[in-house]
Amino acid sequence: MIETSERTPDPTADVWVEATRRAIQERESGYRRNTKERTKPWARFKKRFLKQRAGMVAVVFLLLVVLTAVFAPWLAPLDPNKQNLGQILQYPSAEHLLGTDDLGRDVLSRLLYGAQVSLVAAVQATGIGVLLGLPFGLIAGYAGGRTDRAIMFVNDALMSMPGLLLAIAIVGMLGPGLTNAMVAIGIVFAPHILRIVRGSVMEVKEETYIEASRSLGTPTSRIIVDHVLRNVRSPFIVGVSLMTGRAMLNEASLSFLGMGAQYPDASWGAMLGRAFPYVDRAPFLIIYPGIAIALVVLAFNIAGDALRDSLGRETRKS
Amino acid sequence: MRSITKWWKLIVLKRLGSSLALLTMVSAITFCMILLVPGDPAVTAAGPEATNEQIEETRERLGLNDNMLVQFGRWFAGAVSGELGSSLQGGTPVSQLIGERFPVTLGLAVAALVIAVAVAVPAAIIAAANKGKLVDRLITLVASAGVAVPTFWLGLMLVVGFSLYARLLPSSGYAPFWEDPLEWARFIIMPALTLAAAPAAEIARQLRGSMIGVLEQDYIRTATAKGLLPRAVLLKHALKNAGVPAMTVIGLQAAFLLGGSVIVEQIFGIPGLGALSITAVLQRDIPVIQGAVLVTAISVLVVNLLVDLSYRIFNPKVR
Amino acid sequence: MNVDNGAVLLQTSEPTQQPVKPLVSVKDLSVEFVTDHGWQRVINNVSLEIAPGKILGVVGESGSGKSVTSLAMMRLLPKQGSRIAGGSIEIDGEDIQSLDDKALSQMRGNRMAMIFQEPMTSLNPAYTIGEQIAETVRRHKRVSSKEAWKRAVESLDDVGIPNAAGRARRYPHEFSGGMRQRAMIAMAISCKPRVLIADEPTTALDVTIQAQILQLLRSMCEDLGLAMMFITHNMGVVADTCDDVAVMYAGEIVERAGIYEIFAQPKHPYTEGLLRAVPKLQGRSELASIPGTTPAPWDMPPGCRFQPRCPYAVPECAESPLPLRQIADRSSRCLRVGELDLKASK
Amino acid sequence: MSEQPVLEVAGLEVSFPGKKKMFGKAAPIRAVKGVSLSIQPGETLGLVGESGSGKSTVARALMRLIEPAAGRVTLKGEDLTALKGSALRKARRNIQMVFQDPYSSLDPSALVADTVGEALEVHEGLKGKERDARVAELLELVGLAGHHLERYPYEFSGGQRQRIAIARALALNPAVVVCDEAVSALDVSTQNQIIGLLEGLREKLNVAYLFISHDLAVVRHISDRVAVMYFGHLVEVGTVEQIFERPAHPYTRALLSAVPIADPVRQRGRKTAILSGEIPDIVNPPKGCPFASRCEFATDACTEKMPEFRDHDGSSVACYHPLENSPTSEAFALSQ
Repeated sequence: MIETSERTPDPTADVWVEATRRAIQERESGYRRNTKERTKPWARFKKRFLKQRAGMVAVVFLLLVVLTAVFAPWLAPLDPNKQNLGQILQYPSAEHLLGTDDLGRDVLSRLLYGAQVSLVAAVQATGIGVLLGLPFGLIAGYAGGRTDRAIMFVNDALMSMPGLLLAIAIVGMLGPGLTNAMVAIGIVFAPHILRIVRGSVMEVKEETYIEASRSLGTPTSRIIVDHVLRNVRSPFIVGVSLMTGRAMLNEASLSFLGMGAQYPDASWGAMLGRAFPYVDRAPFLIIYPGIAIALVVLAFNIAGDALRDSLGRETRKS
Repeated sequence: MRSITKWWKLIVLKRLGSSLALLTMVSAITFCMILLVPGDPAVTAAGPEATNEQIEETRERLGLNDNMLVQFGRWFAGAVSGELGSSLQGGTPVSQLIGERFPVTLGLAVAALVIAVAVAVPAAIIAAANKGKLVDRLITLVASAGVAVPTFWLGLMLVVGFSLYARLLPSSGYAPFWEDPLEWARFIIMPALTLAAAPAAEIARQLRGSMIGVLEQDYIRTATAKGLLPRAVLLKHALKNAGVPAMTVIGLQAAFLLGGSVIVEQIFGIPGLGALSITAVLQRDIPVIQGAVLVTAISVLVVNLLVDLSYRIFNPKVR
Repeated sequence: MNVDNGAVLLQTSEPTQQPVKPLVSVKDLSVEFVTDHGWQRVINNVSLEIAPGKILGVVGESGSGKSVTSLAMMRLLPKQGSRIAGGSIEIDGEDIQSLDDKALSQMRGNRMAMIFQEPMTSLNPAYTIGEQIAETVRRHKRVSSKEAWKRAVESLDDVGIPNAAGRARRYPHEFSGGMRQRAMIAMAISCKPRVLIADEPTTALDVTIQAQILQLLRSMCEDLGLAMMFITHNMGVVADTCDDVAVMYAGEIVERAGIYEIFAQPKHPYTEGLLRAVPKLQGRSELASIPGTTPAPWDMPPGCRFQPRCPYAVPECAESPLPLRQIADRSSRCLRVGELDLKASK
Repeated sequence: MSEQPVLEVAGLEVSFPGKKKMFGKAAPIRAVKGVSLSIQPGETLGLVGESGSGKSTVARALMRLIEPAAGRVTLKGEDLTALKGSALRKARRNIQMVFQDPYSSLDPSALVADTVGEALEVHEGLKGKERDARVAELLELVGLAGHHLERYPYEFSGGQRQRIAIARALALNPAVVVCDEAVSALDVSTQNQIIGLLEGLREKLNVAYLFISHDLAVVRHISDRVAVMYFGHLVEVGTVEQIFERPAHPYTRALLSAVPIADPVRQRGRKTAILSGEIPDIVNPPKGCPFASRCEFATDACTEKMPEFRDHDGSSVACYHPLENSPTSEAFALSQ
């Protein structure tokens, strides 16, 4: 640093011009001064995400729920569908930790198996929503103009039909059943996913780096894959995480109405629907599945928010 | 200067045009639902003991032999004139059924919306003004939970609490508003609370977010720099600018309320449009389903129109 | 820390005149921000004074602490994550730090006002220009809303907005950039303040508009006897508008002098570098610049903060922090100030 | 100047769709009106103007990033405006662009190697090690260490990002580089270093620049010739000395006199005419010269019809009353 001062400056040369000449050709100029160690995007994401305590708790909880669902057959103390009409609507006891339902089935076992059904259903619905919404969202957002207007016209029409009612109507057409219910919810979600994708594509499209890529002569297909998709990824993941939570809620609603999971399958919503008539005799029956749904949906929401915060764009100032 | 009534009328006209177009689209989608039906509506309509001739006759009577487009045209023409066909069960005109049920649902939805806004807006302002502090975190937590709790579960819990244990409110039933407003309120309060929870949480979350965004803007600093007190900065300068995104959410939530009432009506035994739809779905009563969806969609479009008009109040840049 | 007694009222034009009591007097101001590295000092012992009718230019690269100083003076720094760690701020006879929120808000916009860099975003898009100015008047003066509106229109007229009565009913987005900055100035002077802080008021504007705004600010300052603090990074603007100059680097004032003196002979290598880096309109010479970047608060070099970037640095420069030393009626924070012959242009 | 120009723009017009009215069609807004320019190989043409003057629109239109409404752009003898699809994409390799904002012009999720190497992949099919070797060379050329190619944009400062953007523009050895406010977002020191870099590269690679800026001092420094834009029109074109020492258009002079000189003695002793009034409304453009409303020399003729370009004292100017610039003329107050 100070070595420059060792040499006596030539009084005729302008020190600032000289310093500038050197600065123009400097090869080893450091990176941004304030970043000491370099971080890859994934490491940066991890670092940011690990800082969010609520998000971490949510993710760990969701992992536990998934594990529970996968290992339900081993974890469940009893067969979830085994009826025991001699022991109906029993309050929690040592034998039945969470009590029994109106057919004498073990509530804890049904709850564990219900995680399976509910999660698979939520993933199904979100998957269908993404399958329908993602491509059209990409097309509408990138193409703009007339194509966009046409797609958005249909989309707006779909969105102006209240979601649950539309889902119920679709189930009405397809007939009750979990898969049909999830198809219905997927159809209802698709416009929302389309909107998220379209919105972020439109935002990315306005960025100068897209224009820069066009000016290089890059073909449009390559721009979409290399630049648009890559930068739409984050908001999309966040959106999907939130949608999965909402799908669970909707599954519960439809199953509660008897349009989703069918007898004897245990989904949390179906358990609630089944317990409803006995609410005065066994109110505990509605507590556990309700809390289970609320916690999982909450976890999806918190995880989504945490994702959003840790995937956020690099701000200009360090 | 420009007259105030002029832009108002222009926007209504403009929106009316696009709303009508959207409505046509909605009708088309609703109509296309028939295509999804696996069975034959004529078989359903003719009843379980109908002979082949009777079914054929029913089909002819319902016009099911005609070209799809012709059928849609006929249905649409009917829909425009308020004629939505007749229920396959019992033959009551759909318009009459909806006319009876819709006001019930509307009352419930409006009550819920009022509750939601009344709770959410102050909560969001308090949270945004105290960003990061304990109040904010509490409000955010309650709001997050509110979004996550299933509507019907909350309803059940209220029933357990207020009807079974406290015995303060009736667990189900309904009294028309015009006959006995007090009784109506007694019946409607729990369903409305149940229905309001999720929208209130959503509105609070969004409004808090946009308020915090607005509070970071330069013009808020200007307002403070010119000597306004924090309250004036918050309620006058920040709130008005946060209004547009908030109105959008309120509009979306209004749409949700109309759909969400289906399940609440079921729990509390309220004879609204939702209850009608569920019965119709279970009985495969296509004309009734179509009618219900259409009427709700119209309501949503009306809400959207109102939201659009409100933008002009909050943001002078809009047109 | 440093002994900093360089705060002398700078009066370049007529030194014989009796010193006027300054309207702005900042002594040893230090500000800290919370960062990933804990509380860090971003402003260190800044002292400055401004007399009525005078414009003090505060210059430096981005990150030198110019804006933070001005926000601290208005007490506009975020309540969480920043704090004034020392020193005093006196504006128009009031100790700003001791004021409670209410008294402070009565000062702001009334006796001290501020205009910002971005006229596009500094006005509330949801209210008309007139409403926003009248609101300021209503807040500070006991007048009817009709009277406040009248004064708002007068202010707009004062800053040279044509058809002020009509324009007052317009929204900010209906104004051009230059007009918006005029409206900001109208709002700032609507209550006839004694002190005006302008934070890069012309940076976002085109040169022809900039010339208009600079002329307007100068005449406002003279007509109203304002003490103005003018923050900019543009040496040409300083040369055009200011009476005195304070040069800031890495949170400290490194040199302070009258406008003619500092351009004739800078007394700090950083000032020289800044002046040399200005591209000239006439002739063509090789461009000069100050290589390197301003250090982060948690990464301050030892001794003189500019020393790692300074072409004149000697080993002693890195030894201990330097005070702002008084040399005649100006001051500099350079160890070699006596032996260096610095020039604004070659 | 007998050499064939490398880039020739003739009668370029750009319109944007106007705001839709309730009834009837929207009138298009004309952002660029009849702009003609030419650049010799290895030459730097400065294009100056204030915000809204249409200078960036000119850049985007001649790059065919937006479609010009009329006019011809000839690049190395090839009519760019007539090309389509893959032919256009191929022709792009000869004209590249450096954008203003070094933050949004680099894809935040792409490695430096991918950003700089994209053109090499698309046009020359280079891949893997071969491509990376070329990218490293390019990085060295712009004063960055070659091993930076495995890094992401957020790891660099503004000046370094702009160097990356320059490397990207130079990847295919283009004949013309359009620099659209390429140094405006940078600090003065960094700005001067980037200008120095651009000058060095021009000598090394014989590339021609269209250098667009609102900063007259910067344009003065880097340009051989200068074109001045006002309200979508070109108003004056000449050598850098002509424009800066003997401006012929009243607007050019006003623009120059508005730039403050960093010397209080000269700045305050200067005779400056501060322009009053504002730029006309783009939706309702005036019929004649757009500067007439702010011009002290304006006559009836000026408000009637836009003046044609004509030669005046060596430069080319669109004005009915060009300024006479004898050496004693006090018109230009720069040298006191």
